[in-house]
Amino acid sequence: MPATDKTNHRKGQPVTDTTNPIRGIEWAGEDHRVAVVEAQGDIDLRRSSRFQEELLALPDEHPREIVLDLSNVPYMDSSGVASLVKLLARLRRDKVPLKLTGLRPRVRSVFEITRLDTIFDIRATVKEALES
Amino acid sequence: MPATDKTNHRKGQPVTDTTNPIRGIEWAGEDHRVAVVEAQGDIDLRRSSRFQEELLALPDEHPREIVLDLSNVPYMDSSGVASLVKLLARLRRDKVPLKLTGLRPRVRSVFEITRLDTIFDIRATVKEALES
Amino acid sequence: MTPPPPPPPPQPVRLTISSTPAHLPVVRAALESFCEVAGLNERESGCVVLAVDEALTNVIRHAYHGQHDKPIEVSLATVSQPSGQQTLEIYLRDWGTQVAPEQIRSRDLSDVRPGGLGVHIIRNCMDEVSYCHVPEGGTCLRLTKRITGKASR
Amino acid sequence: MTPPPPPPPPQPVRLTISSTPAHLPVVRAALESFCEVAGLNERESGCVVLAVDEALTNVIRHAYHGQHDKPIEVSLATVSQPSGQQTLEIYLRDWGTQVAPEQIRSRDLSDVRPGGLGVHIIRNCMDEVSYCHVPEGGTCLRLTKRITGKASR
Ligand SMILES: Nc1ncnc2c1ncn2[C@@H]1O[C@H](COP(=O)(O)OP(=O)(O)O)[C@@H](O)[C@H]1O
Ligand SMILES: Nc1ncnc2c1ncn2[C@@H]1O[C@H](COP(=O)(O)OP(=O)(O)O)[C@@H](O)[C@H]1O
Repeated sequence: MPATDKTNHRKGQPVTDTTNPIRGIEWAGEDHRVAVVEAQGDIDLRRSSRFQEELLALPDEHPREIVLDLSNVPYMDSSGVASLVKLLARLRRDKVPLKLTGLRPRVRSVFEITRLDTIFDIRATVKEALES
Repeated sequence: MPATDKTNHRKGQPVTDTTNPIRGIEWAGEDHRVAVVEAQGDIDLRRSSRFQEELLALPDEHPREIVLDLSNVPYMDSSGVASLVKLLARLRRDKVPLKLTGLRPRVRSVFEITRLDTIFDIRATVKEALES
Repeated sequence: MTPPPPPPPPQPVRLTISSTPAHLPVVRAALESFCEVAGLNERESGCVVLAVDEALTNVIRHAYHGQHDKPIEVSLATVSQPSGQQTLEIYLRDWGTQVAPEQIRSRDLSDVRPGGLGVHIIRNCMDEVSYCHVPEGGTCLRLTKRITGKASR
Repeated sequence: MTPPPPPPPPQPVRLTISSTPAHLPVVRAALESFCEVAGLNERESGCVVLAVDEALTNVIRHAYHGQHDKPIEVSLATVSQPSGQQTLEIYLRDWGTQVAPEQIRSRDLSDVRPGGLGVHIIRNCMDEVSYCHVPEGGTCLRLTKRITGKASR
């Protein structure tokens, strides 16, 4: 997948600084307390601080669990990964599990190179994450 | 579809000048005399003379009809379109029909801008072309 | 070498390439991304990429006669007009053979035959197209395109 | 202005940008395409794109302190070693604050915490990484990567 593949987040409006890194939250699970969070677009210096802000606001919604879907994120730099580490630390405090799904090969490689792939619970799909 | 979308012709080897613009020919129809020709990769100054050479060699195979599948061609410049005009002229002489299929929006727009979309028989898919 | 002066905002991107066809996909990819960031919609950026690719092909073929090691500069910028209109401005600069601008023209398309389509595409895809000779040698081609897409910058 | 001397073969591509994050996707797209034409496989080019993006991010943040209008040059070339090995060479040049090269270092990754990952990525993704001060001001970063993919040029 090219780093510049925009097939998925191209429809509609152009991707610029103003596109929300978090497209939306859906509540799943029998109790509707599992937050399925969909991220979108390249997470780089343009958008990583917004990404972090939006991520760190998630615990305020009091989810029982968070599933972060990265299938529409073609590219992520180290600051994006760092934001996820921050979120993970905050959620661990409250014993809220975090699962990452839909990592494209390029995004997965950033986790591998920074050796952070082992500290995250990474699942293939949202479906798999919800069933586990 | 970005002009640089390489999703389809990226697997395996890198696309360079040495990749054949024509990936292969399959013979279809009850009499196996319909040539289904698959093109691949960006057709630009690097590859358009090869493309033309390979196209103009097709009549020597004595097909009853040619279906040219462009679904793996993310980009085509005016010289690519010009080569198709040459092929069409040659085939008309021998009364061999030529159908183009699988044009991506970008490739279709080159035909439209050069007003050559009306002289070609353009079909959505190879299947549709074979059934017509 | 002294530091170059900072470019005026909105900040342009300049690509300096040699006249080899191998660099055409690199320019197309950079331009595609620049158009997207500048807020052009997909149809507009497809057209711009096609026009610039045709113009570069003409520089390589006609200004440099197919030589692969000659310099070409491609400058990209967005400009805000006093009217508020945002415009994409592209400059192509070569140091090759100069041809009278009126000789760079498209042919009658109703005559269906191959060749001679590039200039038609360039004029059709862009809002303004002007060729000028640079006194020091070579040609500058200025191309502009109004940004009608939902521009967010 | 006299015409610039023709670049030596294999011909490089140079991108001149200003230090705005808006240009990062443009550089990534151009670099991705350059890597592909140079024969890097997909894994290799992903790594190179990531490394250069991190290095540019560091220039913008640390050398230019977040200012968006300062110049950055990115030069890309492929070089044939006497051994026949093909190498991708990338130079990043800025005119910002110089920092002692030994201060540009990655931290211990076993300490899991955010931040300080960029330099690790750069060193991990590239075969050679060297920072040097340019006497006239600013820093030059040279990055190389051996091309192991089925290189066809
Ligand atoms: N950059 C250029 N420098 C010199 N002559 C050019 C240039 N671009 C176009 N021309 C002239 O204009 C003519 C029409 O160009 P074009 O429509 O692209 O068709 P083609 O290149 O196939 O002839 C060319 O044949 C050439 O004589
Ligand atoms: N181009 C640069 N110019 C000056 N200092 C730099 C540069 N790149 C990196 N550094 C220094 O190296 C440190 C580590 O960089 P990095 O690993 O990218 O992490 P971060 O940028 O998140 O701190 C930075 O904090 C900075 O002090």
